[in-house]
Amino acid sequence: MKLHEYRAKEIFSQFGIPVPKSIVIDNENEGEAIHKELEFPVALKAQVLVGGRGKAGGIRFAESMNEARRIIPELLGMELKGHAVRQLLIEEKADLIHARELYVGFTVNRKSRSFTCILSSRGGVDIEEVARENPGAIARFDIDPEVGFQQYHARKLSKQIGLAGKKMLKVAAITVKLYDVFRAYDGELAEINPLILTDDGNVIAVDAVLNIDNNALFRHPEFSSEGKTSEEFTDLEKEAREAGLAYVDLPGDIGIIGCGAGLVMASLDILKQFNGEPANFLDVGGGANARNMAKALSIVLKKPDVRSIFINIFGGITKCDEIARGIVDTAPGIPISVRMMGTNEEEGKKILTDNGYHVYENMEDSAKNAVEQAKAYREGL
Amino acid sequence: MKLHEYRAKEIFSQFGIPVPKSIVIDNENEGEAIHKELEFPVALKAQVLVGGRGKAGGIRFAESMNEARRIIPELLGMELKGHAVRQLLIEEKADLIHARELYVGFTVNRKSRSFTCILSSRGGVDIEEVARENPGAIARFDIDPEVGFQQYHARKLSKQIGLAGKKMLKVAAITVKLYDVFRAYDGELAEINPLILTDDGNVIAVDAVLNIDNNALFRHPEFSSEGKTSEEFTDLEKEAREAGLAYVDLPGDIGIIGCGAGLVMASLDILKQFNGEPANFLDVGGGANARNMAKALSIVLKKPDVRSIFINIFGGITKCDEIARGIVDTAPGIPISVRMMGTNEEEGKKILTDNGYHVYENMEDSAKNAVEQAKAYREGL
Amino acid sequence: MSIIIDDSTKVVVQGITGGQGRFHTERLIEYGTNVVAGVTPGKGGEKVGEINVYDSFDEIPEKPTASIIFVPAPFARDAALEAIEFGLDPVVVITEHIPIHDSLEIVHRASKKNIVVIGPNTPGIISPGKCKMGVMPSHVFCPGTIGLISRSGTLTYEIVDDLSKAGMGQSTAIGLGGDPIVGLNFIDLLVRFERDPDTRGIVLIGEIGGSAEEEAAEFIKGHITKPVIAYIAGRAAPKGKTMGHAGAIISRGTGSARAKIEALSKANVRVAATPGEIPALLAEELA
Amino acid sequence: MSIIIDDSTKVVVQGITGGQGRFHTERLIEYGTNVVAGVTPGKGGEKVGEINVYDSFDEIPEKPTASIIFVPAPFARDAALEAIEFGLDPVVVITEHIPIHDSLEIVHRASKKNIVVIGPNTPGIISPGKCKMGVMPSHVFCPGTIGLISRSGTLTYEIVDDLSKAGMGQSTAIGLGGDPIVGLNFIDLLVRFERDPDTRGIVLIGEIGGSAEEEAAEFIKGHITKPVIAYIAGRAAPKGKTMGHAGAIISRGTGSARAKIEALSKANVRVAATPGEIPALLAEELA
Repeated sequence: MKLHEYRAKEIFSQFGIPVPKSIVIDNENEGEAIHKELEFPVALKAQVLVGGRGKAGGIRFAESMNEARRIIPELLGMELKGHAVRQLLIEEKADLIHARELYVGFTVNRKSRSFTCILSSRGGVDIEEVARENPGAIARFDIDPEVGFQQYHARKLSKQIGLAGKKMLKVAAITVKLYDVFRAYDGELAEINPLILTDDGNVIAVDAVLNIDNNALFRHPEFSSEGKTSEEFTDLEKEAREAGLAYVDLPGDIGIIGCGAGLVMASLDILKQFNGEPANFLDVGGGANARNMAKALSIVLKKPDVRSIFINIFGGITKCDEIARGIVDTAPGIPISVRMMGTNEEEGKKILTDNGYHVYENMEDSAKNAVEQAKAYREGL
Repeated sequence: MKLHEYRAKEIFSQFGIPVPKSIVIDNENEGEAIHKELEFPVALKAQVLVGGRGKAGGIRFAESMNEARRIIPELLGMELKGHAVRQLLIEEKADLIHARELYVGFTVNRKSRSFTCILSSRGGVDIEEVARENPGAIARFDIDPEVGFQQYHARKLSKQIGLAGKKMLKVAAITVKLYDVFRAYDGELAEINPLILTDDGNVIAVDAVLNIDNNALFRHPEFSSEGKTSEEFTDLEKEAREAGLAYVDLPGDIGIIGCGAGLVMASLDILKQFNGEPANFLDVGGGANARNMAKALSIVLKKPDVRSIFINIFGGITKCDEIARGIVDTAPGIPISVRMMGTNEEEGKKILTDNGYHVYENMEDSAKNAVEQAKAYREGL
Repeated sequence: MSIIIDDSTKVVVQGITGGQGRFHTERLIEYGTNVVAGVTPGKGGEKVGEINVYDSFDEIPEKPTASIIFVPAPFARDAALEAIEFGLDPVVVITEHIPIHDSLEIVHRASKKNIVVIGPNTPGIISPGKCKMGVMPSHVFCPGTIGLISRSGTLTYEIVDDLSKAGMGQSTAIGLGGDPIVGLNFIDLLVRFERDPDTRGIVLIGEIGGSAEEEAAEFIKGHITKPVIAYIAGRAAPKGKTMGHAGAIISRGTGSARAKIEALSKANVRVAATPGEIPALLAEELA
Repeated sequence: MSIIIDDSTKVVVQGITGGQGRFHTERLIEYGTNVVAGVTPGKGGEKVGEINVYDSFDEIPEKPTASIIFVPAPFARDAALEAIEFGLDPVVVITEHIPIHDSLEIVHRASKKNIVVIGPNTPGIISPGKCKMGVMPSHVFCPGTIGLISRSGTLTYEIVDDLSKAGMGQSTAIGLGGDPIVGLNFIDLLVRFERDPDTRGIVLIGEIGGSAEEEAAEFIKGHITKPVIAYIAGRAAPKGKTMGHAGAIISRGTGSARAKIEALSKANVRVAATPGEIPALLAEELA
């Protein structure tokens, strides 16, 4: 789960990483606290979990209270890439003229099967962009879990991006602290971008990213309630997560349900091959029963523009008759194209054919049929 | 530094180790809170940093408020092995009839150069006694720092002391938590003795020991002010620690000052060989100057029954003239027997002889002289 | 022959007393896997079917050589580390939802001790007719000469079913696991299948996320002489979304199906457009 | 010959820009130690006397082989781990007051990489006439055939002074360090002195605390043929009190001088009653 900037900064600060002085507000009136708490100029930052927030207008600056009063209502309640802005982080604006912007981050490296530390002398921009256009500005290090991430590793990286003397030490120290956050919070990603380094050697984390491994939330009960309902997900995605289903919203009009992530991905691919557009990815998981299947169908059906549904079941642990019962119980009301094989195949087929459904044995045929049905349905409208 | 039981228990509790419900009081009036906070019977425990507190009468029990009212003033202000009781920990008394008493501890193992976990089925008594008399009741494990101390290690130990099923799991889980405390607090020793294990599988830490490495106090600033003045030291020891001198109070009448721990220990030994009784151990350290030496003398002189002082200096980094100046500046007023060799030996000797002191080159002779002087001084009284 | 497991493998089931553990232990025994014991801490002395349950490995009379883990995610790290310290090899971690920091520790400890970890979040491994350490439906597999390496579960069964029906049995089939960090990668297994005299052809089933397929492609060029047919799931997947498997996500510019297919094609690996195409392509290559 | 260090040893001084580092670097150079560089993070580019200061090892043009550490206690762990990772051998840790959890980590990492750590809290090591990596007053030492192993600093100088005056120079003299956890024990060095053809006799200077002397005694019985003379400081020390050295404490029933002296005597090691007796006892044994 992604944490909001202000919460990530709270945590960073607890670990000794300097962050700007700030307040968090969720209504206009609270904005009056700027007076007491902060010095102008201030940055007003929409707390939404989307990338490119700055470019999308989610970050504004105010030189005075009057200006802040004008900006706050504009930001609160605005929509940023589909997400309503409900909270603002208001913080003292860092002086960027006498400072450099760096990047510090930790991530899980799938290839080296280790944690990787990345430092860059080009902060404030997308690190992938820097990696493409100016790879020399980036220093990377794969952490040996036996040795851990030590100050001397951090110093080496800090030096590699061109720092020296006390600045080198300061950035190294902050980097180790960020590693501590990353490890303590089961981070998938911990990032400061930009890390401001002033001419007189002070550092401030102007932005803060902390993505916590959802699977580790049992160790972080303070976040566990949010893990499933984080605003990074759409409403349907949240509903599916709460029901224990793996679901991803997609822009098409053909619903897809299958068992097993690989099989569902393959189902999407085949559908696309036949020029169908998937409305979603939905994996009911291994061993789903009639109730799970009914729930899956009900979620897929909540999208008003779904024209047909492609169901692709290869029964291993999953029993075909359970799936069939789930379909029949739901009675979707739009065309369903079912492909079903494996455990209790015969019973499943019988239940479906008895209720007027056709069952395919081959997934290509079933996908093709779903595409045609959706087309017919669209044209029939 | 040793923590008081109640502070160790606070920490244990934060790490999820169950401790009895309790209050801490430092005067009689506060004892009235027992009513509101606790259920009888309660244990009233003097908070002093000495061993064998129970046998010395520092732990009492009360069945009622009246009984508690009688006991509290008896305990508060009493002396336990030379330490005034200033605080009481009052806690609900664990039911020992339906329970077993175990021992769980972690320590630094000099021989294996690792942390060692010790579990024993015989809690509530001195673990060294158990080790001598019933070694079979003890399970030990040296921790490989690369693997860490895992639940499965703890389970194995827990099983070795005769536990099974849920009790085995419960004690293992508490053991791992105690390891977490030990690591987080730079423990020299972390100990629960006894750990109560009830018939229905609950555990409670009835006593708690946590000794923190003084050298690690920079990582634990919450204790750093106490590190030098902990009540485990005598007043003179505290004063010496604050001055950066290694000092130990001893019961004899001949003060000893030297540079280097090994040399001072050897000085004590030689003094004893000549039937002298050291009043202290004092190492001024390498590179001591006149001021350090004067401070060292002033501490040694604070003991009224010191009859002579044996000063043993082998000048490496330490300069003999600085030492001599420190002696002359102090003008101790009791017999001083100085042995001095090494760096700036000639200058040092000159300063001392000019001021009427005799200087030895051989430490045996000097020690012998100190013993004779003390004897003469005693007899002259 | 087969790789990693065969009929001499003696299996202990960790987490045998849970629902999944019980169910699949029965399936393993049915299949003929030599399950010598179960382990569930605190339940030593119980029985699951005919299998004795112990608190820990050192109490087992007939020493196991390998472990399959069904322990719930919060305790799986401890279970796997215990198996690794005891020297069991392979350690097959079926459990899903293990924290990634835990998986890294498991994988690291295993590599230090030169032990094979399969998974986490894997359907397991099967050497048909010899030994099964997994949760796959046994009936779709049959003994043969095809080595199969997959990041997926159900999709693998689908493909194996097709292969078996087309008369192409399997020497060994392995699910790497659907998590971002798993014990084995394609290359580890390509090497073994290349060496295995009884494996004639290899099927590689990849999916979006990471770059294991690209690395495999690079490796195949110089080192693999046996025919390899690949399939990559997730061409239609959007960026930045986890597609069921925690590891199936296109992020930070890497992991797209297109890049994987290109890399494999460049290495002269034929990539099937649909799972159904695989048997025919493989038959051509083996002909 | 000598052990551990000799005239081919190239030394880097970690923490060279501090007061202690500066002072002793000058002394080392005076003695003839080949100091190739200094390291103080953040002070790269400075100079201490003629010696260039660098931020880290990999910037040093003439590769050092060994390190001596004067870094303050809170940063010493990092410095030592860096030296160990860089492969320097030996790593001599002069610093006092290093937390014991840190020392354990240093010692453990070094043993994994088979690197000699001397200290922490050691006066260092000297092979007279060849190389000095320590803070001992050089003038008391002279080249010869006595190997000396000690847990103490000043007491060692005292004893070495007596030995030198009695015409018994030293092959190598080593302070193990006064902390409870140090990199080397007596046995590690007894083995080396036994093997060193130029060492004829060994002096072992122990003190209260721990059981290193008892272990040494046990080892000497079966493995050491050269004469060993011992001295144990702290006969007059009380229980449970730290006598200057963090490691010099009789606790939990172990570490008394009496037990050590008994163990050594049983192993036919002559134990001097006073430091001053050592030269005569040694001369007798060597005669």
